[in-house]
Amino acid sequence: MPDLDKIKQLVEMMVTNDLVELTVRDGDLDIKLKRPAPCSGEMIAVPAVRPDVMQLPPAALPPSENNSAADVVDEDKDLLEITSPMVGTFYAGADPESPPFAQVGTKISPSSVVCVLEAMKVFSEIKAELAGTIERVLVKNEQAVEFGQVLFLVRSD
Amino acid sequence: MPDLDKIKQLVEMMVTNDLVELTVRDGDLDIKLKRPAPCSGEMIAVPAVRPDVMQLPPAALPPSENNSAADVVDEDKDLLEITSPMVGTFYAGADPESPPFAQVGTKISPSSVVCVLEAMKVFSEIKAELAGTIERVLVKNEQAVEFGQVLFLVRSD
Amino acid sequence: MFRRILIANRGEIALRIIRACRELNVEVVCVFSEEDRHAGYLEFADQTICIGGPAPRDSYLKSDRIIAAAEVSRSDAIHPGYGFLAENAAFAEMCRACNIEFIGPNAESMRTLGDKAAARSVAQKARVSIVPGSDGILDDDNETFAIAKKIGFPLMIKASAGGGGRGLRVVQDKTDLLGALKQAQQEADGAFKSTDVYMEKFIQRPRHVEVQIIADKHGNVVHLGERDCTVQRRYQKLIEESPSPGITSRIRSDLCAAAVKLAKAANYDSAGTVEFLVDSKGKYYFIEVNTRIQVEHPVTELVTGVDLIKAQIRVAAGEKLEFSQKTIKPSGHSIECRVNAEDPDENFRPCAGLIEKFRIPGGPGVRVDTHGYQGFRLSPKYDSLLAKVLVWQPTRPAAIRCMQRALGEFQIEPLKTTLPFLRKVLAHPDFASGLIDTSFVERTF
Amino acid sequence: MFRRILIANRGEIALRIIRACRELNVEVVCVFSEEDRHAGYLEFADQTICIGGPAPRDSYLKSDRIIAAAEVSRSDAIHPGYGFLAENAAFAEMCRACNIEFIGPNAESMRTLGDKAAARSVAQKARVSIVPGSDGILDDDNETFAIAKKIGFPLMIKASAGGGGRGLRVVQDKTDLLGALKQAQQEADGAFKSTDVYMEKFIQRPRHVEVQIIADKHGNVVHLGERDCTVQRRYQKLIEESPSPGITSRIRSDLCAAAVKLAKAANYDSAGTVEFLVDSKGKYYFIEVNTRIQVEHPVTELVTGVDLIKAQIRVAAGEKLEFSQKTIKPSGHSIECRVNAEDPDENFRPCAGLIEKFRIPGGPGVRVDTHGYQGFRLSPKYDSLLAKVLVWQPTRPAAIRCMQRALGEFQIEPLKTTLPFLRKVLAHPDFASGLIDTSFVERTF
Repeated sequence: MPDLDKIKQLVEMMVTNDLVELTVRDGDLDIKLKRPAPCSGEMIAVPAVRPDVMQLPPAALPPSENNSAADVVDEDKDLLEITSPMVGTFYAGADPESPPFAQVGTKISPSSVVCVLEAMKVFSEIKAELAGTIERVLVKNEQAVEFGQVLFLVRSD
Repeated sequence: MPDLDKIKQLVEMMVTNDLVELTVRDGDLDIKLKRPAPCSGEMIAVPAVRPDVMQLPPAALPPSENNSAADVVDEDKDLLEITSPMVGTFYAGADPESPPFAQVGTKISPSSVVCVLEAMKVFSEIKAELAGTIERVLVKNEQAVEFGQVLFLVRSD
Repeated sequence: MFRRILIANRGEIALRIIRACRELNVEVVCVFSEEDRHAGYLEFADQTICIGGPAPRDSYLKSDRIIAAAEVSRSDAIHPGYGFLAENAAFAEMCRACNIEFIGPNAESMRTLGDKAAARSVAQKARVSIVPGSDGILDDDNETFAIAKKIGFPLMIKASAGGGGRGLRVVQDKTDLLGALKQAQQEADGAFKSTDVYMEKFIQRPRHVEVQIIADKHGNVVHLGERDCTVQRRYQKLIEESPSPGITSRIRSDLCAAAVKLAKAANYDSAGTVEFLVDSKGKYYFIEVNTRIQVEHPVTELVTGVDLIKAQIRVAAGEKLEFSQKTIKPSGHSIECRVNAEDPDENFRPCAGLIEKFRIPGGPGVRVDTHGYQGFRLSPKYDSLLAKVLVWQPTRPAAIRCMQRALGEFQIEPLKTTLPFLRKVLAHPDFASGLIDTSFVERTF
Repeated sequence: MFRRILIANRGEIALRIIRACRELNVEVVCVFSEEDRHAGYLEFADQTICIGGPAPRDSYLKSDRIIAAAEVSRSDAIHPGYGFLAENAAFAEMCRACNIEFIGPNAESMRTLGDKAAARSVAQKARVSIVPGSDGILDDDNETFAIAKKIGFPLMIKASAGGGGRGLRVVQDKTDLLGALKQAQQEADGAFKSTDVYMEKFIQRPRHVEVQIIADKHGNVVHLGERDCTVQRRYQKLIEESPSPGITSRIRSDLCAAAVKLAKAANYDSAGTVEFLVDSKGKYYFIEVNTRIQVEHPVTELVTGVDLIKAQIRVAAGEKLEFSQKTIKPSGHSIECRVNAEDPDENFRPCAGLIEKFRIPGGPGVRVDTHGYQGFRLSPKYDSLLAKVLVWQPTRPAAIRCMQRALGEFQIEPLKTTLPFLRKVLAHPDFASGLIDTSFVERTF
């Protein structure tokens, strides 16, 4: 174990001098230290994601319709996504009485129907196109969905 | 463990000279130091210094009048500056026949008159307010000068 | 009035329509492609819906997805802007079949005027002069001579399947006629596998002058004066102005009256533009009708004080026009310059990328319509129109000075744009004199 | 016309004058303080000259340095903008003594109208009604009663040395008169070491209405209609509009005629503003003349189509007015909102610093005058006016909607501005009704 005090001194040196990386190798000794790079000012270049800037009378939209694919929090990068291939209304089951095609825990194969999407009075069965277990359902029954919107998160088996 | 003092010296060398990366390898010894690249986004925040954006007929201005204090290249940080305390016309000597008050090589004391500035028909003698030797004269006889414009660079003795 | 309008377009015209809706107190739904997800103008919509991938055929041309988006957002009308589906009569019918109003003319009127031959015949019935031509294939030499005599020289022989100048011959007098006909037929055969050619009068050094009309569903048709779009490059309009500096007030009123007659003959009921060529002697020829709002519509807004998009939405909602021909009194002079992200030194090659500096002109008499801003990443997937700079002044010389001032203030970096080119055009004595024709740009720069 | 104009001002008005000069083909010299060295508008000048330190007294108020700058740059005129030296008759005389035209009225007219008592007497001679008052110190009780009777109740007793409301009493009827007089005198004595007080009619719930005039050096005086500046906060104008929504057309023409009479009586020969208070019964009282261009001048430009700065420069150069009273036909409705870098939640405390996001509104009917831009560092050393947002629409309701739309689009970060406050005012029913007085903001928000 190398001298902790010396490492501490190295760290201080880094901080004081704004280093982002420091590597010391000496025989068996190998010390590597890294700090995050400071913000490069890019903030200015990246447009903010739609703040509520409009001060006109707010739209009386059904609240559930305001989701967009960009809003879905990407909590778990290992999960697979089933996205909407079209714009329309999401139906979880074949009809209001039927159980949902896919719920949390449902095992699916690529050919499994996971939902029905309706657009212009046409109902389309949507297939999973992948295999695994439904981990999360991100839309509600009868919710409007846009192109590319994530409908289900699936854990690959 | 290598000599911390030497690492410290290396770091200082980096900071002073604005290095972003430094690698030293000597036998078993291997030292690698990194500093962040200068913030690249600041460019956006700093207005460019007056490019010729106007495409309208250019002004037929006497060319010598376009200097501004900001344009003076700061070549040597050790030199002292004598700046103009007013807006007016610079005269190097007491009258057209007289030699200049201050030329390159002239030794000056704080009370030395270095030039005459004329504004609204009033001629004011400008004193050096510092001591040393004139290293550069940055304005020409009868040139218009603005407030704060550097007139002379002076090497302190 | 509609409660919620879906905008089936993007970029500056989407923003323009958003602004009109805001002022009408109508909610706005914007559809967008994945490429436009971060575009700033979407922030001003009440709701946004992604409808597909970057390619227009995967999004802005996907009529079914757009109508589905209107249905799920419960929009009661769709504004198509210009381009994309704006002149697609089938789309207009599909919208209306789904109980969604298409903000544009009725489909029949759109179909008639959208077809060149049908539009010519409407014009003829309305006694509006058209470019004289053979109205069919040339297959008999005697007939060819007869038609040529009627049309007069110079004339053009054009391949029916034509394009790009192939199979095209300009004939100066009748001794050259048959030779040129044969050459054109051979060339057409080689290029298009068809020897079909037709004949049309060659309009020498024409100006392009168009009349803005607006009609409601109650039979009222009003013209809003003309726009001169003579400054073009490869049939792309670069600068538009109103009034036209190249026509007399007599021709002006003839053109405007002709446009109204034509619109009435076609049962037109929306905003539209009737385009004419005007030759150096002041003779004018109808060429086509644009059954949509146009890029250059703000030129007319500045001289008439009429908000064309608001008016277009109102008539689509069934309202009567708020003004009559008598109350429209154009005043002053307006000019528009299109600032495209194109490199004028590299044959107007489109440029795209991050805009790091974007300072738009302002102050008196200046209007800027743009979806751009500092920090905006201009996509290479769509057209290169980045901003429209417009000015209004009491006179044309003052408007030219004002435009020069405004173009001088406009700072865009690092993208190349047509700004330096526009500055050159504005400073050119021929532009100042107003005595130009549609070949001005290609001849001069 | 002048060959080169020096602008003795900064910020948005300096940029406004640069724009006018560009359009007049006149060269521009801008003086600036060390604090403004990197301000973007300086890029648009042909020449810039640093005249001193950040404090106005070290630069923008340094008349000798400004005149020296005009001399070394061979400028033949100085435009003072508003504020700083704009109403300094001595400076105007100094300029002219140095053969540099001061772009403003002749010094005598400026001196007369700049002095409140002298201006009142000019108004009285021109038979323009003024706020009735004691025209002197109250020192005799009988006389006080006599004057009070003439003026009528309610009235105000004010300390001659007054300010900040001290030594000020509103008297509702004559039984309170002597008591209030004594109180006011005592308070004035305590605050200003002087018991001098005078009496003035108390104008209840007044509107602030001002008339824009412009006169040339050939005796022509034209008014350009009125501006209503009733939306104020602590005597700072926040929103201005034209025409005034609170006066009849009869009062309008009376006010405008009075303004012209006054200007003629004072031999006025530049752009200027005659300010009036109008009470709830439509009675109006002259208060003062501003012998300069005003912040809110673009409101008038939008309804008349006249570029006031260009006109002001032209008359200063000796030209005759290009228009007459007959040719001026105001149309539509215009509103201006002042966007100040002030925090409305912190008692309008000024804010300064780097502007990281700055997206200005655009499109139809919108004009923005601002020296700001993304990347601009707003100095805390000068006033907090960052942008003027103006709209024009055919009617007042449309103008209000358009302004709401424009304010909604305006994005400024991270500085606090008055934008949220302005949005609240525009959405207020009392503003919409137009039936407000100068206390509206303080009473309502």
